[in-house]
Amino acid sequence: MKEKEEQFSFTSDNLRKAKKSIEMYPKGREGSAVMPLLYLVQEQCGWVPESAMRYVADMLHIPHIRVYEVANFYTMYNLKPVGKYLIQICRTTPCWLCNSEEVLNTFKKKLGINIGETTKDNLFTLKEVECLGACVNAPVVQINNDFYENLTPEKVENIIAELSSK
Amino acid sequence: MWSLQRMLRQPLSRALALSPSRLAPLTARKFADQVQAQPDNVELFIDDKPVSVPPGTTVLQAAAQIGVEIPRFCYHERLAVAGNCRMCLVEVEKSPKPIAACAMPVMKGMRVKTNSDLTRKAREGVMEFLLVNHPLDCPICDQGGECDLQDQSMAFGSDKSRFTDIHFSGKRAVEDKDVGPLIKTIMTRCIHCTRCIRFASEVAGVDDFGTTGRGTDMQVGTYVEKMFLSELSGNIIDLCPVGALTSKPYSFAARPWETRRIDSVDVLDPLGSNIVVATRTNEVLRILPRTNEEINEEWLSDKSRFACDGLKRQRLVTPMIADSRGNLTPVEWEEAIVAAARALRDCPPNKLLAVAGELADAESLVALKDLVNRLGSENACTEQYFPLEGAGTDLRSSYVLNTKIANVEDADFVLLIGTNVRFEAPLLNARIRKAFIHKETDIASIGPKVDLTYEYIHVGDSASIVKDFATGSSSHEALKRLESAKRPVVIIGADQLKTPEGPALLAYTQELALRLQDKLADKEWKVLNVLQRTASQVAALDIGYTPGVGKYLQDGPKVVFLLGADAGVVTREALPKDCVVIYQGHHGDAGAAIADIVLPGAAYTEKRGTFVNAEGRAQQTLPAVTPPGKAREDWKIIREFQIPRFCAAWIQRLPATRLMSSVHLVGGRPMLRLPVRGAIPAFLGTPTSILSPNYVPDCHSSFATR
Amino acid sequence: MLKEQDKIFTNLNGKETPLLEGAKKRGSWQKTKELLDLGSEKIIEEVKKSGLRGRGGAGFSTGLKWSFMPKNTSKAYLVVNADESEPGTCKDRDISRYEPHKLLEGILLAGRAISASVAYIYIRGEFYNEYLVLKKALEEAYKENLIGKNACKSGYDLDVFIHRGAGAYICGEETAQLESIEGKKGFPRMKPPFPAGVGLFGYPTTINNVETIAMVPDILNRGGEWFASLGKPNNTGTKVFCISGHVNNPCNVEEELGISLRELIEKYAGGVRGGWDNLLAVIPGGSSVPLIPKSICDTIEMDFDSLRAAQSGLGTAAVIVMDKSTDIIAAIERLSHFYMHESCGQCTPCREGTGWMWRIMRRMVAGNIKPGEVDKLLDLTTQIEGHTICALGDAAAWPVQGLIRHFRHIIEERIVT
Amino acid sequence: MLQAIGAAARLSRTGLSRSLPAFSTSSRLSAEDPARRKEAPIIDNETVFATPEEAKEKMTQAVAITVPTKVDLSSISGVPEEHVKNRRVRIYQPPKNAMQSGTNNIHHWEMEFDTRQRWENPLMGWTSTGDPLSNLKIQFTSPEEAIEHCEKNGWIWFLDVPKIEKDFKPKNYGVNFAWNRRTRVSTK
Repeated sequence: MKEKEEQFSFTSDNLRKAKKSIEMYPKGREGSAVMPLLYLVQEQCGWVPESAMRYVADMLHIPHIRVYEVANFYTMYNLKPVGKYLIQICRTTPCWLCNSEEVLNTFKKKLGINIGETTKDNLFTLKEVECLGACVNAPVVQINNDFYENLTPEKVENIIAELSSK
Repeated sequence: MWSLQRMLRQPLSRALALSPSRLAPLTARKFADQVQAQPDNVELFIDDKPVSVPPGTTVLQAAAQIGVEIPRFCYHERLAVAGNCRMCLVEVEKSPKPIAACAMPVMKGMRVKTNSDLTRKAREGVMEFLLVNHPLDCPICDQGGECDLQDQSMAFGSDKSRFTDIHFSGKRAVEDKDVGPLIKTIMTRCIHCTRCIRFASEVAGVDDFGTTGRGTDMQVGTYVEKMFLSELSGNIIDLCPVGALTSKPYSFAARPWETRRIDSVDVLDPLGSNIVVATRTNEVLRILPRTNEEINEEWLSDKSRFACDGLKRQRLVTPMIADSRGNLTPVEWEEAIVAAARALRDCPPNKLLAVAGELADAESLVALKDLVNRLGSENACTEQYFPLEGAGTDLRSSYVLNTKIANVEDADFVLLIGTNVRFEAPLLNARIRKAFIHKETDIASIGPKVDLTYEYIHVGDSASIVKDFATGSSSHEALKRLESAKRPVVIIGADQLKTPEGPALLAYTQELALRLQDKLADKEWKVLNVLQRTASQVAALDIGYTPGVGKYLQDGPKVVFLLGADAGVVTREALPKDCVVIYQGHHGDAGAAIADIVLPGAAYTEKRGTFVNAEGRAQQTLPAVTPPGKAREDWKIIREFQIPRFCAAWIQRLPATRLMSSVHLVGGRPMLRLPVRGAIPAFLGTPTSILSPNYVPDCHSSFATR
Repeated sequence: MLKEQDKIFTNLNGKETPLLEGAKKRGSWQKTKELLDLGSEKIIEEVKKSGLRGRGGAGFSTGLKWSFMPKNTSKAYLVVNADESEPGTCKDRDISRYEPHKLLEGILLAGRAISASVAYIYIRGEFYNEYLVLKKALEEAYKENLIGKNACKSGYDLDVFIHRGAGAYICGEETAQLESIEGKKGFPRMKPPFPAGVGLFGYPTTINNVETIAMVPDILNRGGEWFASLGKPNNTGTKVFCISGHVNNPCNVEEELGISLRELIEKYAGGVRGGWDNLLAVIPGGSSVPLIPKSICDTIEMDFDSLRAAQSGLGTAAVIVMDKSTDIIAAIERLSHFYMHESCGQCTPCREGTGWMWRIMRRMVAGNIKPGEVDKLLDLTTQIEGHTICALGDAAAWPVQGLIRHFRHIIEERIVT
Repeated sequence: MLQAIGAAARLSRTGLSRSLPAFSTSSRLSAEDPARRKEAPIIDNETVFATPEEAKEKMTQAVAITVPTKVDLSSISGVPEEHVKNRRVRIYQPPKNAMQSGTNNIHHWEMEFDTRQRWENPLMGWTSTGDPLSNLKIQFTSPEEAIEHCEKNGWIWFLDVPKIEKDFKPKNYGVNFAWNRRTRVSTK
């Protein structure tokens, strides 16, 4: 990780994507592309290292702090390395009404980690998040980009088993 | 005498000018094409008082016009409106919610109530929320006593706390940030008004501050751990309405109510920013800016703000004479004065040289020049060089900032030649930046490419470009812009003129400026500006000092009188071996190191001194503290020489015992009491015209009146 | 009861393909050129006639909003708010992933109405798969020249970009969304200036909810009168309701405004778990509105004005049902935590107030408060409500106010002395 | 008497503008008698102790106006001559504390004498001075009052008035978001 932190740069593929993202915004407002670019960073590294923020800032000609602000403000940018599977469990009322706590406890028990922790094999990171916006399918868990809906403790066990074996 | 009167006539008499019309060039003016048609004013009612303001004015500004002060934290009149503290909420009739007065534009017939129950409740609510997570550490907070949060919670807050959660979950604690050696952060106290962030990005132009996290966890800070690298950084201490950002050097030094505040003028850059010197127990504790719209607005550069700790260290506190081995040895005043006077008297007039340093005040400059002239010499010069070719220093307009600092804001194109304004005059740079941001002014620079905090056209680094510009042979875009500008400004840095091509550079710059000037529709507008580097230079040139020492050093002077000349321009190597160097100044710097006789002078916080800033504005420092040890006000020291000189016979007749007996113990210290006290006896004549009542009325007081 | 032919979102259950081929079958992109040719004023006129009110929560008249856009502007933007994060709400997600072409067509028409040259769809970051569907649909539309230069051969140019959010509820607030698109923290702006004056990148901007925009093609196709004939006066048309919580069959369903809450729950969501009598309370419009107890639920009709009269609101029409087993204080405490977490931190009352409220709520759940603190909490909510830059302060205050209004006895019973 | 007060108030309202030259001396104003500018009405005991009716009656009768003359107190004030002739008084408005935004304490004018040397008391470390006047600050509501006071006492005075009022420019929240390469520097 340390090495990566010191010299971040986009892969040529991502660089192309980044250029495309920048084109989404009017000329002179390239700074607007900071969010898509941070997503690209996260895609590439799995998280957003500090050097990448500097890189993005320099690429967009905006002060470093502005990128830092954005990365800090939005919850979806991981400022610390996370496991291969980032499990985000919705904790807000609609899911909670549908037993999200039990789902959370199952994850905790099965993975042997607490909220905010990563398993030793660097596979799973557990995170509690606010409403994921799939309330009619509560309880919901987002693992990386995918939603797992209408969960029950049994389903959770299956998911973990499936992901671990991948 | 004649020379003195001539010297005085120009700048100082102007400074003393009584007619306001003569003051006009010094003030910010309104230019013909800037006067906009006055749009119809909007009338509204604030607390039932009618007020009529231009459309677009905010409620808060309208209220200020009729003296209704609306509390605020985030709002600052020199920064962008943020509207995030919500302290300025006021009730507006027919509006269900209170509105933020700082951002709300006025509307016709609006009825604002700044003292209604709703308004008061809103303020109380905001105050309560601000205090919820604000630590109760006022007793150990440096802001205590001058804290907006304290003041406003007294005035607008509730009388009791309802925050019982302190017993359960406590208050928020935030890690302090390290933003450098000048600013101390105690971020737990932060109320997130974002003034520092806005200052950094708007005024300082160093976008280093920002907020991280969000909601309750929001923190103000820099990019990870980064120094706030701005030459204006200290201003965020002033701006911070609470004790989150305080001065590191001043931390735990004093309470504001203990300090004595003296209004004075800064001398560490050529702008002469207005300052307030806060002292206690004869010690300068801190320096704060004092509002002067025409110079520093309400900012102060870091050098001026934080240099005051140097006033306590490495000071010359006693007169010294080099002993037989060349070591400076402390002596009494009269010994030093007599030694210096003898050296001066015995020196052939053409071998006498007086050199004025960077921090010399006009009074001592006049006194010194007068002294030198009386001794028959014309060799009075300044350390800082300025080309004498062409117009030289005969015309004042050839060595000052003719546009005036405040008027730079109105320029539409600024050309900088060989000057790093950000370094040489930070607040002038802030003005240029202000114009750049708010008025679409464009800037071009000839000289090294440096970060000036704003974008500019970098024309090049060669002096020949100036020539091309002057002759119009350049096809550079900047020249076209300059020529089409309605109010162009050309600023040349005086430091550049030291170089061999200096005279040519100045001449071409003057030519360029003249060419631009001729084309202007607005004849009042001044194009040419010379940015001097030091606080004393303009006054010295006004008084008739010759800029630069080079010529005189070649003559092999026998006696050199250094008036605070510390820049290392005069070195021992450059002087004949038997040359006597008299150094008068307040710090044991380069000048003192080479001296045979050292006369301890007063620093700018210790004397009343007139300084003429780069734009030719005369201002006075006021004594805040007493010079340390035996140090004295500078002009008084120099005056002492004139008495022995004119009464050489008399002083020789004076027995040594008599001289010694004139030393009295007053206030626990030996003081030199010269035979003359009160009015100077007629037989001595008026020593200098600077002693005329108009000029420095306390001149009749004796050298040591303690 | 909404007739099948009056439904706008016929693929809300996702049974058919969301892509162009299916969408065309469902009626999208059929008469777009003709509609575009109506011109800005006629479109706005028609939308005004329909009485369409914004579906994002505030319920402001859409036609009126569009008419605020300056006519002679060099550039104007349309921003489509798909940053659906209101707890209980998940309608925009389904529209984005099952009916993306309805949305895109709506964007084109709305863009024409306000003479926008560029439209941004701001989709919340968590909806990655929805983003992919939308992106695919957009690519299809570009390919068929339905969007882009000379869209649908009407001579009107509109570029559509999708901007992904990154996990901030506040970016659902319109001005915060603009800030977010500009690449900054989602700090809401004060109004005035309204986005129609100074909006995205400083240009006039209209921000509309996904559902609002997606309804526009059908309104124009079938006529404003048709839409106005549905629902109740001043609360016209259909609405996608999201029914979640303690119901047997949580679902998204499109219904007429003004349908009774009971009918909505029993007919579409399979009724309250354990029967209607097991109902404790309902949050009728997403987490931001005050809850209503069963007594009100019995008779309430689901439309903007009726719910407002019941001191609640339609909001996003996200019905969160809670049965008698619910710890109602804990339910609201979760919401308080949500608002504390999602407060942007810009202005004082919200930054400090939401945290404080949650701390009191947390103690309230455990009964660890003093009797007077209920009133204190109520007073705090009024100190936040209406004092903030954006509506998040209000949204944080209302659930707590609703709780105290209707369930004060439960709070007081729980106090441990 | 009320008229007199009214007239005095009017006089003070026409006050010197803040844009006076930075330096001034008393000599200019000596031509016009400052006492004429404003003289505190002399209230005799009769007036003070009069009942309202009597006062009213007296008012109606009082038609004579006393012409104020220049007053010079220096000869009787007991201040040593060297402190009258040699001292210079600075008349100024106290500056706003840069650390605070409040302005309540600075809406008046002050006069102070030039600071004479102070020294640190070798015993206690306190700051000592041999000059009682240098610790004297007198507050006035207007610069004229201060000038008059100085003239009365024969002190040489000067007005120190930097330009402190900012040119009025409406603040605009909207510019924070305007499309402009420069104005959008705000971090709001």
